[in-house]
Amino acid sequence: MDISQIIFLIVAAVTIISAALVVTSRHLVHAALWLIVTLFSVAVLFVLLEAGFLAVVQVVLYIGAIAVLILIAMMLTRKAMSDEPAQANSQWQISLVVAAAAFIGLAGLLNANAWPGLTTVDLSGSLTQLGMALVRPDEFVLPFEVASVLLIIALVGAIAVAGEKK
Amino acid sequence: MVPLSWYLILAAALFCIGLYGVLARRNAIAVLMGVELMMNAVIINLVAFWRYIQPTLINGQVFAVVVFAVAAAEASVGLALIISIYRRRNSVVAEDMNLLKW
Amino acid sequence: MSFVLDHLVSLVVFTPLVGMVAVGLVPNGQKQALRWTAFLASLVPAGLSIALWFNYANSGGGFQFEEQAVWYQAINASYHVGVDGLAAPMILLTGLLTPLAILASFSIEDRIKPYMMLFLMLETGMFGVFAALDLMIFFLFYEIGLVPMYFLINQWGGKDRRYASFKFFVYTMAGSLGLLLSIQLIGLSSGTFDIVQLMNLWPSFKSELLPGVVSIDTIKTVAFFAFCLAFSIKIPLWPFHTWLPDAHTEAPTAGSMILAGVLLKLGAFGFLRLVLPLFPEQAHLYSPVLATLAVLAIVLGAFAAYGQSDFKRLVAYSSINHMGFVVLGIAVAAWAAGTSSEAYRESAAIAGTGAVLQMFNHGLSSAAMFFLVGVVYERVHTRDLNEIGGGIWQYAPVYGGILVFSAMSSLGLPGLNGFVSEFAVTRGAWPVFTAITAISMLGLLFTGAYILKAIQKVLHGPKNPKWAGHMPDMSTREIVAVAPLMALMLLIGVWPWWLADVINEAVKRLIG
Amino acid sequence: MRIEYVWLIPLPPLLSFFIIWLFTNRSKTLSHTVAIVSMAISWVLSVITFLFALTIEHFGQEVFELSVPWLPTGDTALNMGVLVDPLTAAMLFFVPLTCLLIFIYSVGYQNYGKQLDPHDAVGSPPHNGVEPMYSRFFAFLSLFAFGMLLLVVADNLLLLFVGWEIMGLCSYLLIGFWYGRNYADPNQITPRQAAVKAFMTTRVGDVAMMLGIVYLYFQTGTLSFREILYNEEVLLQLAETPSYLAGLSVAGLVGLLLFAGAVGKSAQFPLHVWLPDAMEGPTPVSAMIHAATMVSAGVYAMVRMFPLLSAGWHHGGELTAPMMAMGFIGSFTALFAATIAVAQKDVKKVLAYSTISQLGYMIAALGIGAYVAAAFHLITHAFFKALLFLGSGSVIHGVEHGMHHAPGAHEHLDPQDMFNMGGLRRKMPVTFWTFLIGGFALAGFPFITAGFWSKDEILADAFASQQIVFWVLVLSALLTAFYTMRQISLTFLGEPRTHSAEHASETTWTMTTPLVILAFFALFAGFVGVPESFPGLGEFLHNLGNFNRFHEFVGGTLLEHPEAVEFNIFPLVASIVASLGGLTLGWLVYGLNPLKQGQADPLAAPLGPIYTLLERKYFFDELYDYVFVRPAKWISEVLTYRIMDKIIIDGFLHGVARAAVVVGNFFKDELEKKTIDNPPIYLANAIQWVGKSFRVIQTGRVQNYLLIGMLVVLAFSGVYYLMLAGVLK
Repeated sequence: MDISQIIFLIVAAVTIISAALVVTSRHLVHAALWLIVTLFSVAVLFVLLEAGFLAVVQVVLYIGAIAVLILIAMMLTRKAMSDEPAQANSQWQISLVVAAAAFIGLAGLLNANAWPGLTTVDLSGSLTQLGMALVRPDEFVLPFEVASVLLIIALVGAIAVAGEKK
Repeated sequence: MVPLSWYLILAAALFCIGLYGVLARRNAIAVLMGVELMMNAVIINLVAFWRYIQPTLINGQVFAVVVFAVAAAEASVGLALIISIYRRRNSVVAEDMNLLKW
Repeated sequence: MSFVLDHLVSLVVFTPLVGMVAVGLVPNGQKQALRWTAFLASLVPAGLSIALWFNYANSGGGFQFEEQAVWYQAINASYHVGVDGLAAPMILLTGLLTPLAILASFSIEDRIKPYMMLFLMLETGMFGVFAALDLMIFFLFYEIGLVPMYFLINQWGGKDRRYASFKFFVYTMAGSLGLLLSIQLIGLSSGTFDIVQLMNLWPSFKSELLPGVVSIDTIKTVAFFAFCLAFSIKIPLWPFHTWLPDAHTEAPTAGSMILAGVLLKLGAFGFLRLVLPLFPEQAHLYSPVLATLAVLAIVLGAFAAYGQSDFKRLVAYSSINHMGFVVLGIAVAAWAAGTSSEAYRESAAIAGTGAVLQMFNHGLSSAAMFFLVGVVYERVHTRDLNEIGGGIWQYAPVYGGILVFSAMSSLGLPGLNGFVSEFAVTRGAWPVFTAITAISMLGLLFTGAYILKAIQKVLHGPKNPKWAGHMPDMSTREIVAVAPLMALMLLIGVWPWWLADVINEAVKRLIG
Repeated sequence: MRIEYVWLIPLPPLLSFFIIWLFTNRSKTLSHTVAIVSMAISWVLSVITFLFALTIEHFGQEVFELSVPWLPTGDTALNMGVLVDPLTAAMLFFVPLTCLLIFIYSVGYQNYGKQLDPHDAVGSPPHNGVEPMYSRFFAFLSLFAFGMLLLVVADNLLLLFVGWEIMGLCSYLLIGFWYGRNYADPNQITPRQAAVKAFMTTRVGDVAMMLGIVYLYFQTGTLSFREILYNEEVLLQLAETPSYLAGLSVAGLVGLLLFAGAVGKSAQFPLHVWLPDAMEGPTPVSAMIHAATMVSAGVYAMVRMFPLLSAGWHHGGELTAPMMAMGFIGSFTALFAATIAVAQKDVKKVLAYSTISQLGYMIAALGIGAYVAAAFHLITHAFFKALLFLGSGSVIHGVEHGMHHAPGAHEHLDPQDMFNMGGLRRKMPVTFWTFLIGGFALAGFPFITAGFWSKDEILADAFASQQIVFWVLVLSALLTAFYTMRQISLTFLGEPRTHSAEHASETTWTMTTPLVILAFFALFAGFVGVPESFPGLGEFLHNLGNFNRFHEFVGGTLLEHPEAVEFNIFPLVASIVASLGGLTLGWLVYGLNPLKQGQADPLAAPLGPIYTLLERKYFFDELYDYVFVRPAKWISEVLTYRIMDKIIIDGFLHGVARAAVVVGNFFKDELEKKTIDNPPIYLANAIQWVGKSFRVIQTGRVQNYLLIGMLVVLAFSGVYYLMLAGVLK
């Protein structure tokens, strides 16, 4: 067991535990805070996978934008949930079983396969590569543009849906 | 050396936790948080596969970026919907949103 | 310009649809705009059909302006159109009549937009039938013509319009069914729907579709009878004619104009375009039957017309009478196509020319007559001759003059168009079906009787106090609507060569 | 030399028709000016043509012809054109002239120059004002003149037929000119009914004629007169080819069919019934159409077609079938109509029957082969009969004038009834003298009238060939002279029998001038036909400048120049006796003791029921009404329309429709509902039950759905995994 494995296990443990707390916390704000922890540890995983840019994006986008958005949404809707007795619905047992079963199945499958090992490559230019790939016509400019259009539509749609009707 | 399967199993675990959240939480915002967890699991998978199988090609990262974009879009629209429903029905309980039934 | 010339036929056929869309774009309430749009839209195909007529080179009588395009490759049907000496006059007639009919419908006040759109759609159907050189296309346009007319009668018709339109539609459909079946049989047997190819191929076609089950002769006979039935109903030939008086009586004025002016010609045109070239043997064999039915149509149509007290029904029966001459001419052409005697072939050429000429002439005179019935109906709101009671010439001298003129064309007065064609048909039919021709003269006699009866019961008599104030003379619009018809009646009557020569070439080619 | 403007002759009246119809119908002056000027142009052209033709020796062989293709007939074409041969030239001499005179006469007759009478209704005869439809009258007259001239110059049978029918139309329009006129007596025929009757009766002949034309056309391949009639081979072939009817040659059948047309047009028995009723039209119309031109067009056509009708006949040989028919029908009609004329009261009806009778003369003449005599009588008759009609119109006009100007109460009497006249010779001297000349010409007053010469020639020909025809014609000549004298006596002699006649006055100059001109021709036109063999006079005229060359000139039309008959004193004497005898008899009965007011016809008592029979025209109108008109109406209204179309055919259709409904209902109720509808209903119920049972899972909660979805995914994944792993085969 080398150092990277230890680090991975620690990070993985943090991720799993915090994630579990996200879905079980009685208090919703706590859940949101645990979500931030989870997201942050995922960012660490990205670093471990030598995808620094994605790690940064993870922090900025997920924690900085989405998680904050969720918190704001909670605040806006706080009143409704404040006196709720339970945070889990009536089908939580079955859900738990399903989720567990899914995990067992997946884990079994994934573990059984012989995956290739980690190769050491020079990834110093990967960020440039990523940037170029997103805008090159022979690569991903179209999905990129589609994604941007999607964002615009989502923006407009969100305003249209949530915007106060006169 | 961390084997690829570890990452994958971690992602699976994260995914299943998220799934449980989606299925079992009452609060719609919590449901959305479950979805975010599942998304993250997917991204971990993508990045892991990229790193382990084809690190010279950047495609895996590109997919991850696209998923980020989708996640952002999903979150914004989803939250907007929740706020909108809250305004009308004064509730964010997912079980209460049951107009589409027999 | 060469694009227009190269696609003249297609342009003629489809410009009414463009006009239909244009009418559809005009806002609903704009009555005048709707009317004028429809009128101007119908002038485009009219102009194109005139251009077609003048660009049609009269030599050999073969197909000109042919266009062929892939349409339904899986069954070997293609979009194939073109005109010959039979189709060119009919297209000219359709192109001329439709604007006049639309002009005549300016008095429609109710749901103008759908009315005008249906009218333009109808025009496409009629053009299409005349231009089609593919059986599937032919059938398609044949049916397209049916639907708008059904709605025109059903929606804008008179009192019994539901009965009349239903009878019209179901009766015609009954014929069309057999037509479709036969077209399929021919297409399946020969592997093509192309009329030009079939003209060469089908008469001597021998290979069996279902060897040992159905012989090719059976198929040919079945197809022949189905064709004949379909076209006989459309013409309409006695005894399939009873839908016509009902449909005419109930149809709006312009509908009657087009129905009598062009739609009836589709049946006769079908005989000339399909039955004669594709089934020469059967046509020759059954031509006496056809001639007998024709003479029954002539005589009984004239009798029945004389027996009417409804002005419009009288004119409707006159259509049966006149179309009988068309069929008689066709029967002669069919008979002579199988003989080698030069004298009889000449007779057949004359009779065939006369038949097509009669189609054109009847288109002019019946349209004018129906229009004039409509004019008086709009004013006095009755078509009953006894109720009109005569004595309106004093109120409307212009109307009287025009009515007498048109009626004389319908009567077959020499010097006007009807006589030329009736003479040609009689001349052609006499040596072939002598007795039948002699009997048909009885019909000609009673043609005079019913026409004069109509004139007498409408115009003659002391000034009728009942209609004081109701009977203004014809307006400029109405005169403009009928004047071109009158000019053509006179022109053809005085000098038919320009028209008959084109037809003659095609008929000569038809009878071989 | 060619006469290339001949085709122009018919056109001015046609142009005039269109000009009046389209432009000048509001101005009466302009309208009649246009009509008369155009007619005058035609007349001048005709006269030039005629005179020119006279200068050509053997014009018969060098006729003028011009034609253009008209209708394509397969590889050949039907040509239309004009032809001038001696016969045409002779027709051109009198047709435009009479037409022109009648045009001028019409100006006065229709009260030109008077104010429009506000009491006059449009469509009825004007009382004392100008005719409201004055322009229309001239338009119709012009069109008629066009038709007649077209017929005359036509070079083929079809064009002749065209002109023939155009005249038929004009006859219809002009008889029915006063289309609004009603009579107090509902049994009296109105102008509009008379018009229809005229058109329909002649049409019976016309359709037969059309058949004749097409038959001839089929047999010869042409309709041109020159190619058929003046072509021995064609005629011979026609005469020898058997036709569809046993025993008749083609020439015979065609001839009979064409003759049927002439029977209709020239009002021969049995199609004569329309002509007397045609007198309902204005008098100029009667004069022009029903005396001078249209009715003689029938005879003209027969004269024209004579080579065909007589194909196979040699002088003195056996008569052909058409000739026999013509001889029989012509002579019978001549006598038959003359007897009716004796008992008529209406001044115009007498003339109408006289016209029928005289046309019968001409037809009979053709029947015995007297080609030239028929043409000669055609021309002289046109002059004196037009004169008589115009004269009678003048009389009627004068009496009507008297009716309006008589002091005291208006008399309402029939101004055409001769028994209401009398003593008009002093009131209307010009009319009287001209009428007298016309009447004497009609009666065949010896030597000085045209009628004598033409009638004498027919009688001479008849005597030479067919004795029966001769005696019938002599008898009718006697009757003719008798009723002519009766008419003159009743109208002009004695004392006025009514106030109207008392106050009658002479008509205007536009009416009297044509009378005088026509009277001139009624007297002197006969001299052109005095036979050379006639003692004294014949030779005298010949020496004077070859005036009497009619026989030679018109006879030149034929291929074989017809022989002039030898002079025979017997028919001459018979003719003179019949004429003078008839006149004297008439004088004795009517002239010597003029009738007093209210006195009945002196013939009525001695003849008794025969007089009634004659007066009622042998009840032909009633007979035709019962035999043809009513059955035709019944067949049309009841048999064809109600029974056949409405009951049988439509009944069948409705039966089919009902049967379809019944069958449809059977399928619906019996088959479909029980066997086809029901199982699906059970199935539907089952599905409904299942649906009801399962609908509880439709909670509307998205998480439930997701859960189910996940369960299914898991289940399938498991199954697939096991399959992949090979556990499940």
